Amino acid sequence: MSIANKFTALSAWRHKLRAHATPGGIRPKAYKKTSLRSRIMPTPIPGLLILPLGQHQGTAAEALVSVGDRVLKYQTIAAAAQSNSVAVHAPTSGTIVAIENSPVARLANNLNESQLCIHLEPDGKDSATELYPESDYHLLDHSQLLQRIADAGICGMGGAGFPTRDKLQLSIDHKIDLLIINAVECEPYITADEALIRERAEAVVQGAEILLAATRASRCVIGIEDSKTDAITKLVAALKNSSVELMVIGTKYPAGGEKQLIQAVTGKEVPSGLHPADIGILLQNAGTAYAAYNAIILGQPCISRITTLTGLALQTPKNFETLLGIPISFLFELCGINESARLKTIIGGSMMGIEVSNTAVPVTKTTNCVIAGCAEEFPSPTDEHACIRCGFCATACPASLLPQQLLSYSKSSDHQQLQDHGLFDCIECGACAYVCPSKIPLVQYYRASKSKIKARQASHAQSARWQNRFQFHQFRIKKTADDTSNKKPRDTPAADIKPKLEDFSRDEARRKIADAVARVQTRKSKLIASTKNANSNNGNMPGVEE
Amino acid sequence: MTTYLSIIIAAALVNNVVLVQLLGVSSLFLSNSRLQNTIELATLNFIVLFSAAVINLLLFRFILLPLGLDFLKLLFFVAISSSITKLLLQWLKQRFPLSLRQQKLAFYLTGGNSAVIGVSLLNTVSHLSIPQSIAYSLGAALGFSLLLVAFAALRLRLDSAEVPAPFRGTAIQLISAGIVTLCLLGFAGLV
Amino acid sequence: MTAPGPGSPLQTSTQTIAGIMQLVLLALVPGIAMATWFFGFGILINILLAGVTAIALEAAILKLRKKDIRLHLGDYSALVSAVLFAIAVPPGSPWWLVIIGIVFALVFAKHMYGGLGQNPFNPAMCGYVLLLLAFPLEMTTWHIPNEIVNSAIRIDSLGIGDITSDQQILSPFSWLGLQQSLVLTFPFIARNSQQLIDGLAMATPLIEFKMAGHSALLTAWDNGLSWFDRESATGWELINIAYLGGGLLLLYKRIISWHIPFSILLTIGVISSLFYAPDSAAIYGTPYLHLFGSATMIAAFFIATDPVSAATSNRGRIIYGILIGTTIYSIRVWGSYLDSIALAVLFGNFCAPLLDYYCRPRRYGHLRRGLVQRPNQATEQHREKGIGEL
Amino acid sequence: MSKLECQAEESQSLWQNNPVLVQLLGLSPVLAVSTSLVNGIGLGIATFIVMLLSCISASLLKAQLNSAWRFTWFLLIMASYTTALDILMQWLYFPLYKQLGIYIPLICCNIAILVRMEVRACNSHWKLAATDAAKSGVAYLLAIVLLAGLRELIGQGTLFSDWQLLIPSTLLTDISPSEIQHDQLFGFAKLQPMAFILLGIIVALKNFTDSYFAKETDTQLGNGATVQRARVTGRLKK
Repeated sequence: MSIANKFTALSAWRHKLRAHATPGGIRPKAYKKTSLRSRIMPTPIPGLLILPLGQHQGTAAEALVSVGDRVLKYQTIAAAAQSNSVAVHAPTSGTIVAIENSPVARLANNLNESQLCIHLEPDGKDSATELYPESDYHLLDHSQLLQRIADAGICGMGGAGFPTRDKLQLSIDHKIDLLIINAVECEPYITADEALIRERAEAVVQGAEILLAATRASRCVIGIEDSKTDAITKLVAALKNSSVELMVIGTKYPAGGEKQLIQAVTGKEVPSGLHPADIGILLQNAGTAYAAYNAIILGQPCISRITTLTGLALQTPKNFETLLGIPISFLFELCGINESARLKTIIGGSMMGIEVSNTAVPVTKTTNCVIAGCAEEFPSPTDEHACIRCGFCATACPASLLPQQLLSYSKSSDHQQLQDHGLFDCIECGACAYVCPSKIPLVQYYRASKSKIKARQASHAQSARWQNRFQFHQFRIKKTADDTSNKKPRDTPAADIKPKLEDFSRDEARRKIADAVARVQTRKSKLIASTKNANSNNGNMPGVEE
Repeated sequence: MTTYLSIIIAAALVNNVVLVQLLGVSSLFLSNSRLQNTIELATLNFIVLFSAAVINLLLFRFILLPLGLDFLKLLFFVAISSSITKLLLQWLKQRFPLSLRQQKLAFYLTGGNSAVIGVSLLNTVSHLSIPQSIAYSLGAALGFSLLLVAFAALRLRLDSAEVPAPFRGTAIQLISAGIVTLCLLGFAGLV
Repeated sequence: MTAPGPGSPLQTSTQTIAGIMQLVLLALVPGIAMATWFFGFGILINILLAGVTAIALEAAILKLRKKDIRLHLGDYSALVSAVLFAIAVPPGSPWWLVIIGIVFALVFAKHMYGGLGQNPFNPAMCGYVLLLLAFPLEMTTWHIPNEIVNSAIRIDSLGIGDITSDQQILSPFSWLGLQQSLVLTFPFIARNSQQLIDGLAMATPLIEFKMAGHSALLTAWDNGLSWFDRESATGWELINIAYLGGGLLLLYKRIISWHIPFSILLTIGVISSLFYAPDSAAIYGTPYLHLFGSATMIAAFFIATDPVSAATSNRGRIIYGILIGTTIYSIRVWGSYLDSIALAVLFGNFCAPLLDYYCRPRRYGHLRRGLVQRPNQATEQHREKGIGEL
Repeated sequence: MSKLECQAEESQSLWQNNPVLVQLLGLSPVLAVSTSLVNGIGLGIATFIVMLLSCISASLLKAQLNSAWRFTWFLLIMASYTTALDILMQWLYFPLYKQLGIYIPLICCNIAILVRMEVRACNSHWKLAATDAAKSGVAYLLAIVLLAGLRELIGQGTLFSDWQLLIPSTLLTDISPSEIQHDQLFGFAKLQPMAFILLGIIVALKNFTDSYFAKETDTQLGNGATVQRARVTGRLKK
């Protein structure tokens, strides 16, 4: 297609649906071209597949097989737990050689950890179980649709990995009226969705229609960045006979963030602390739509995904349709890695991904990108300068926070101010840290403060529980004493007990707390006084050896 | 009109009670680290300063001076300002018990604030007419409370700054007050 | 709180503090060049003196505070402060004046607060205001090198020195001018050649403009004089235009946001237009001269925009600019100091923490303050089940 | 209980818990009149007298002081002494009185005195109250002398000039302040900003020396403590 045609197609779609403005955002240097040079390639079958039981966010699946079992391709080898969980299927036929803890990279938890994994040794025959494709999804009723999606073991393919069935169930409870398919992919390295749409736009659109039917929403919009011209033209063609709409939004990071995309598409903001479903909107990733297409139309469970292999340390960056469980070192070799140049290995994008030290970690359902970065792209972090409050971060922040203020309060551990300034509205997109001229790892500070605050809140809740329990205990002792002395009948209704309990706790607790605080204060001041006058009485000094 | 405006601006900025006249400087450093508390304190100070100054002025001009009791003015001024504070605090105790408890001493010391007595004393020696003196008192009270709030906000920023150890706390606050005074002295001649 | 370990984002931009500061210095070059052309080497000597003192002092303090000297000196912030201070100090000031100012600026206004990024007041302006109040005479006299022999100065009715016709104006930008500037700065080297010190001591240029009440550029244009001729007294206007150019460069490079300069200039423009009347121009000055006389442009683009001491949110920045603009105009017209910029900026700095506190931008997903949005029931149920977090 | 109250509760001492340098109480006169040593000493002594007398009176009258209105009573006590002192000074020290101006009557609302009365005087024996007030008053005098001396030295390069102002006028015939204009060294030091800044520097120096000495005693103590513990365990073994 010629450039002129692309342009007209683009502008036609732009006029149809206009994206709303979103605050903040940055335009990081993108490295997308190299990995888009080749088509999506299938991977050969490696010698060993490592299949973590928890590839998603939520409860891990429960293994159905034991060591030594022979499994077929598509066979369910781990079933979803009670709720908030997805099943795992065998990507190829072979033997289970081990079920043990192995290192994995989990985007959702943002840390490296080891997890229970099924180790599958392929036999190379790739013999499959029987599939039940259903070329017309209209023939399936709603519960069947959900059941099939659940059986296929689909979770969010964008990176967070939330079980899709649960998300769809959520949407039914909330009466969703808008489904947004997120094909924005604003991370500067990832091209998995772009490659997918460029080559399999029809499948994605059908997947979107399936999800639309599954959510019972009235509208479906696919959001995509205006820089992805090839993908847009393909989508335009695929959408000709579909009710699904397309919205082209401006290229900036993080345009693909859940809240940002909702704002761009609808102009609405998700109220702080609430879920998009509360305002009748549901987001699904384009990769998830494709997986839904596979699950319903082809009947295949989720055993592979599109993953971008990129980074300057790779000779031929490209997108793979990888089997799940392939170690990333195997993929590196397929792309011709220059091991000496590889400085960092990143799973996920360069902005929100995590760095892994072990290249034996497997590809999971959420691995959308693997970067083998060299020193040229990721220079070692320079020393942190002082914050000069230049405000670049505030301009970049998509949540309209004041990162520089948050930083100073984080440093002084002023938790009240942090919450007042909206620390928990931070989506950790990293735009502030990207633009910071002082090279301050702002997001790390926020994460540390968040976990501190959460820990403190948890301990407060804990102590409140203990206090309640203690007070109830006291109350009960008192009450039984009263009962025995007054010889009253014991069947006082529960409603009577409650107000008494409250009265008791309010007065007593306040007084006790005030007393305790005063005691501590006087003790502290006395301690200070005694330390100050230390030279006179160095005999009895508590806590000097600290 | 312009005279009154210029008197108010002069009292609030150019001859700021706290930093230029150096009255009630301690109040700057009394309030605690929450801005909301400082605003409460400043409001209280504003009401006390203004009302006490006006009452004292009228008392002095119409009662003490004609009776030749002006050498006892101090006793009367102190009694009036502390009574006003006491009555206000009693009212506050009923309405806002919490904020009162948080900074009890700071609130109580408002009555003995040297800015209150100082403005009253300055009114006795100034050559302004009674309405002009009232304008002056208003300006002084405004300048006092606004400065208290702005300085508290500045102190909040100093709390999170990496000030070298010996200067941390009161020393750097005094130096900041000095720099602000530098700036206010530059307003000289504005009116 | 210690610095946490590495993590996302792993990619960062190439912009650094040193780069920003270098760009600020670069943007100052046209203005400085223009000022040097009109007022002679005194400006450059000031900059050199202040810069060298500042770097030496900064290094010494960093050593005393046990900080990494290379890292912190490499951010050029001391140099920027020194240059901003030096272009504000009158040329031909004695050396000790400059050094006192720099010491106050760096020791008291910067490092006592913890160094770069912590100071609530603009260091350069603190130093300047201290000098202005402590040495008012020295700080309001501009020494411009002049011809020695016929230096008769006629004092007119307004008390302003005027150059008589028999005096030959010496180019300040000459070898003799350099000599004179050096002697003015370091008076001890001129014991023997006493007459060299007799340079023209003129008051701050703003006074002339304020009294003249008309644009020298237009006059020069009407009279067919060259703008760059020193006789046409177009100095301050051209210098301001040069600084405006530098400021626009910073705006273009997004080093500074438009809010502060725009609101300062607009405020000064609006207020001076309101008070402007042709017959009272001698008192209030024309709007044009308020914008292009004296150091308005340096203040608006380089001094008030110092991010460390300015307000930080956009709404706060606009109020901050309005505050500074009003103060600049008020002090100039009604106050006793004509160089009101430093005072106004310090006043703005003082109010900035309060502005920061009250002018926070509306955050994503929050209504106006006090309004709370409630989740609908289904979410609550889901949250209870533990699957609320997506 | 706020920080201030904690500090006030502590035992009063000349240097460690100085009312001016640590608690920042009664700053206004300190900053305002410390332009020369003579002024500082004059005001310091006047404050000392009022503090001593007020505290003793408050202690003696503590039974009569209504607790709800006690602040008013305290202020009235202070105001009566101040009025008396004011009249006395007008008679004996008129030139000095003129120089101190409004700050002599303002002793009546010096918070440093008020805090002493509130914290110590109104609930202890008068002898105890008197020693406490005396200590506090001397500490106040010390701070004001320190600042005044520094400012006079920097401001006009002299120390204790015009000392004759401190001699009562009944003893000396000519007590007018010297007319000779001193060579102003850095006259700016006499203005308000330098008062703040110099006081800040004094406080910082105090902090520095305190922490320096504290560190020294700390290390000594630390060694002592470990030794002590060793001995204790030894004793337990026996």
